[in-house]
Amino acid sequence: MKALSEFFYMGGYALYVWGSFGVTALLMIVEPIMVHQRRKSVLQRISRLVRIKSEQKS
Amino acid sequence: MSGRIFNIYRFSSPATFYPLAGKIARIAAWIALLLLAVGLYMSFFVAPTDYKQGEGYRIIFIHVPAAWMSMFIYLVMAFWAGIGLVFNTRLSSMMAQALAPTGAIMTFIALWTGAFWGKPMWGAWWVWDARLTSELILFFLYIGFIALQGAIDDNRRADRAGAVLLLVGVVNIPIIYFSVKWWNTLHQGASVSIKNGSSMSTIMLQAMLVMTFAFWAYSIAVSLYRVRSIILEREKDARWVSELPEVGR
Amino acid sequence: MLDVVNLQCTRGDRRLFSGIDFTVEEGELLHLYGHNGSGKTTLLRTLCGLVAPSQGEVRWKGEAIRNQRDEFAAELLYLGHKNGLKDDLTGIENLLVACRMAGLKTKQDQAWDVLERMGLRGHEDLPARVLSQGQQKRVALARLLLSQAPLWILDEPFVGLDVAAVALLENVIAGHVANGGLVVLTTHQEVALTSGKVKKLRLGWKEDGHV
Amino acid sequence: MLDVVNLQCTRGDRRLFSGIDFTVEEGELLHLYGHNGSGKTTLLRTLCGLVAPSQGEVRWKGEAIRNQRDEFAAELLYLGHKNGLKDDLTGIENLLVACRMAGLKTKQDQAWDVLERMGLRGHEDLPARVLSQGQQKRVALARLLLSQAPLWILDEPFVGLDVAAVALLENVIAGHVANGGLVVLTTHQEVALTSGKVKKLRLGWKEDGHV
Amino acid sequence: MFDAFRVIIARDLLLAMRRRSDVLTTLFFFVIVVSLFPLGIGPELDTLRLIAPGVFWVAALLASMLALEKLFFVDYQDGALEQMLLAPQPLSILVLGKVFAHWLVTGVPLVLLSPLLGLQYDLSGDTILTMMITLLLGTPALSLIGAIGAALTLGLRGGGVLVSLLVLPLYIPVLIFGAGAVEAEVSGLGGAGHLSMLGAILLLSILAAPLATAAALRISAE
Amino acid sequence: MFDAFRVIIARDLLLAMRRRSDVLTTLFFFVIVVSLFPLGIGPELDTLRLIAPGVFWVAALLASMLALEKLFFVDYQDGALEQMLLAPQPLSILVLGKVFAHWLVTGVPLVLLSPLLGLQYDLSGDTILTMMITLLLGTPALSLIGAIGAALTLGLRGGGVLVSLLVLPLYIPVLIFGAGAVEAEVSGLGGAGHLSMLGAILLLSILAAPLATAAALRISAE
Ligand code: HEM
Ligand SMILES: Nc1ncnc2c1ncn2[C@@H]1O[C@H](COP(=O)(O)OP(=O)(O)OP(=O)(O)O)[C@@H](O)[C@H]1O
Ligand SMILES: Nc1ncnc2c1ncn2[C@@H]1O[C@H](COP(=O)(O)OP(=O)(O)OP(=O)(O)O)[C@@H](O)[C@H]1O
Ligand SMILES: [Mg+2]
Ligand SMILES: [Mg+2]
Repeated sequence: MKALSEFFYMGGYALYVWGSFGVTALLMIVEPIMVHQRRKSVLQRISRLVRIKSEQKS
Repeated sequence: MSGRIFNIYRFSSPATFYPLAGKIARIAAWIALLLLAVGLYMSFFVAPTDYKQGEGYRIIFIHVPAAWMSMFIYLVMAFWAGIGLVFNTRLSSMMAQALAPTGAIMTFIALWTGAFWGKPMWGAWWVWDARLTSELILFFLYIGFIALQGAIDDNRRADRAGAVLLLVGVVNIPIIYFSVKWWNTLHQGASVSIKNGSSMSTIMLQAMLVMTFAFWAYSIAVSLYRVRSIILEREKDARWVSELPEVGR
Repeated sequence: MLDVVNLQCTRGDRRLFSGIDFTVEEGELLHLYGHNGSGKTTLLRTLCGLVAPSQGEVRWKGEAIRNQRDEFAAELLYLGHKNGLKDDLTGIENLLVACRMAGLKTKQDQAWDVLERMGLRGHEDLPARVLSQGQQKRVALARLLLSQAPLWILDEPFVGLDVAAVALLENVIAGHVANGGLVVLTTHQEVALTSGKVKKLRLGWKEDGHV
Repeated sequence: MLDVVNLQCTRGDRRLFSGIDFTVEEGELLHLYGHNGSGKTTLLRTLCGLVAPSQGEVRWKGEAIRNQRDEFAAELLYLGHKNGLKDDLTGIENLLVACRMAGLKTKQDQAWDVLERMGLRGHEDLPARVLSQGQQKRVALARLLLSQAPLWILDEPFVGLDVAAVALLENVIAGHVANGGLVVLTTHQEVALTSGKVKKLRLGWKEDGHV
Repeated sequence: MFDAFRVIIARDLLLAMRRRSDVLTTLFFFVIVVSLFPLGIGPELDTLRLIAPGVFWVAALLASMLALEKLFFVDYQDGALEQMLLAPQPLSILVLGKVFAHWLVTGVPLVLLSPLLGLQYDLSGDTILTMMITLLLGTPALSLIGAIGAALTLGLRGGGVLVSLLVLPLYIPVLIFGAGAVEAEVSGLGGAGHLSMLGAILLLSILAAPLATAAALRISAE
Repeated sequence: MFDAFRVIIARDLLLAMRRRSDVLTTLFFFVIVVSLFPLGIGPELDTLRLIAPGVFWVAALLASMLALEKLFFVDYQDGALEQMLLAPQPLSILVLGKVFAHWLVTGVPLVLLSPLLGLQYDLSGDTILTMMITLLLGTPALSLIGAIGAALTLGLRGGGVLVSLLVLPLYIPVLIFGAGAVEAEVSGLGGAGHLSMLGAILLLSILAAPLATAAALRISAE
């Protein structure tokens, strides 16, 4: 337990170390999520397009 | 992605590149996860506390890889843009476009971690030092490229305009780097020199290298994943897109 | 002379036209028509090389225009929706600058003559900004009287002109065609072109007359 | 209703017209014509109160318009050479904003209907910037279909429209006149207005037909 | 009347949204000006802290002046201004709406961003707070005053200089009280007096500027 | 070829003469920025002398950046640019002509006026001379580089910011060497090194910028 809190204390540099690692982690999680959402919305749009096209044909 | 010569033409077609990019992206993502885990473990538990900077120095393990990636990605973008402009291949312009946000994020991380490092070490969030300034300018270059692409509706125009900008920007990078350096040496300013006394121990260097490769793999994975969406957006009228398995639903 | 091969243009997501083929020879006039938004302006700009087609190509004397940009430009006169007049220059100055940029060695008094023929006597010295809509158009069209280019590409040249000016312009165009020139133009008005060979091309898939 | 008394306008050093008197009553259309630069646009802008005349005055319902600016504005619809469209708004948004600024409570679906009647189906959602010349004009003219103002002042409304759109617009104008509206317009094209009383007024001293 | 006010604000905000990057113009200009100085002057934090209030206020003033040029110009060019003049509402209300929307888009972001830039100059928290308050009071006054100049020079050749020439003398009091308040705060004198002067200028300009601007627009559009 | 070059310079100078006040815009902006600082910062000559090179160079850079926006825009709007693209001469020559005319009108007056403004900051004769030389070398480079940005953003929404955003990173070396040369001169180190770098940048941009600008114009006018 003590080791853990000492670890998070980072010898007094907690704000700086965790501020850096935290933001980096946040960005590296958010970026893939945004990329994934972009992909989902593109796929949705394309499926709609395909459906419209096939309706027009029939 | 360079591939063998006779493969280049084949893979410069979006239809063949699309599935390939998916495969590479998946592999790169796993490599990134693995290396990140190892790298983080090494940087927090294996690497010893610095005798001068205490625990604060651990920021180096993301700061330096991010700073390196930020510059490298710009070069890669310029390379693709040049190819796109000369050979008029759509795919290479898409690659440039896909890399830009990742590059901007890397630049931002380098700036942010640098600032969070600077406060305890130098006592200021920001000083007008050579590297800091040139990194800030690099950030502007990225944002400029993204903004330019965003402002143009027409894809082909966006590609070509972006390419001109990237190529002009890449000429500028060495100029900035050296000019800023020169400018600053005239002013022995309030800034502490980045090359601090403590020479890096091997274990630190190893951890940093692992993190660098992790960032590398991460960038490849994310940008290839993004280029797949871009390909779909641009080719949405093409036959092969409507026949993709993931479109069917 | 001017060959268009399998031309296709896309704007935004829309394909404006595709598979367009035609030829215009010396002494011929091509009248493009079609409803609003059918792509006439876009086609004309493609013919000039201002817009790159998404497929197909435009050839001048058998060679693709993008491989001979300056040579083609020297033989082309394009007047678009926008007049290309500088608001702060007078009619005379505008005309002279436009001609000289096109590589002609036009003299001052030639320009005065021409503006007088265009019915701008007494207005030559006013800045273009204060001229009326129709007078501005006349200044722009005055270039036609001085040009030596064989190919004229005119986008709605009759817009804003009064009856007399329309008649004059029709004469000028007919004269050019009779002398072996080539003309491509668009207009919604009915235009009588008395001499020369007139071709017509309709753009747009919808029925003409569709609102 | 609309009385013009001894109107005179000067631009720069030139007196464009003077001593103009006319009246337009309900159910009447006034067709202004004259050669390019004769002062038609200037006269229309004076009627709206955008230009102050150097002599004479314009009266609406017996009272000078400059004394009842807001009341007059509420009963007036002016469409000039310039369309007043914002390049970055879509057709729908442009129409709605224009109507609401004029004090109308136009609904979203009314606006869609009207644009469809103007032949802009499928283009309602494009920013005005990418529309063709004629399509932009159509968006601007769509206001006519929603307006409740009795007095319409239209400066060359037919410019750039294709045949079908011209016919539609003629109908709309004729309808307005038949319903007791007032219209003042200029155009160089011959326009058939079937119903209502049509007055004509020629501006310019020179012979019509002078180039 | 409030309808028209609302419609025009909604329209201008929508337009600003469409040209998202236009919103940033002024902001970005402000950031550039503030960040370029250290590059030109050198990195000593002592010098920088000394000149910070001046740099910030000059930057805000320039940013506001530049944004002005376009306040009425686009409307003028595409004919929307004619339609505004012919709208059945008092023109000054429309003008107030336009200026308000303009300030929301150009002034507010600048106020919100100033703390971040303050860090670059190593300013203390109190100083930054005072700076924000002065900017919050000062920028709307700048927009209102500037609108008069913009309306007067509409469509004139070289509107640019003229606006600057006309508007500058009116801007200078705002600059002096704005930068003065921050400096007084820094030197421990307390900036209350300067702040209340800024407030008074703002009130006066809300009352008088829209009327003057409306009159100017009628003249210019002729 | 030189014909076209001459014609376009003559045209642009004539236009500038017609809108005499437009010539003054940039100059006036420069004067404003430089003169506002003493107002914002306070009148201590020591501080002022310290920041003078930075202020002058930042002002020159901003003035140049602002003037840019209009470099091609008017031609684009009234259709004259289309005619330029269709002229039977290499476009880069026409571009070079336009930029040169632009510099004559916006850059040269600024160089000529700087000594006068230098007196406000109590600069020595030598410093003023160095300042003029750096401005003489630097401002044409700024115009040439800026033209690329202006061409790329032609007709785009929010062109204003975009130009600044794109051009700024390219301007910074010029700023650093320009201000650096003056500072080196002041501190007695001699600014020759900086000056030759400025010269090199100018040469490079004369060679490369017109080509890039021409390419960008063709892309933008489509
Ligand atoms: C916002 C602030 C900062 C920025 C933008 C920044 C930027 C950079 C960049 C661009 C690099 C790569 C340069 C190269 O490899 O040549 C770098 C490397 C490095 N930075 Fe920072 N930095 C910042 C703050 C700091 C601080 C405060 C420290 C430590 C006191 C630091 C220590 C380092 C170290 C040790 C390297 C590796 C140097 C090398 O291997 O060449 N940085 N930084
Ligand atoms: N980005 C875009 N997205 C969708 N459609 C577009 C885009 N850009 C242009 N268009 C369409 O392309 C067409 C442009 O046509 P163009 O200007 O060539 O028409 P035109 O035949 O000259 O019409 P007019 O008779 O009105 O002058 C319009 O229908 C317009 O809506
Ligand atoms: N400052 C000025 N000095 C001299 N003449 C001027 C000035 N301003 C305008 N004019 C003249 O006033 C007239 C403006 O006319 P206006 O625009 O009303 O013509 P119009 O009848 O609408 O013509 P069009 O049919 O071409 O639209 C033009 O002949 C123009 O030359
Ligand atoms: Mg057209
Ligand atoms: Mg008219």
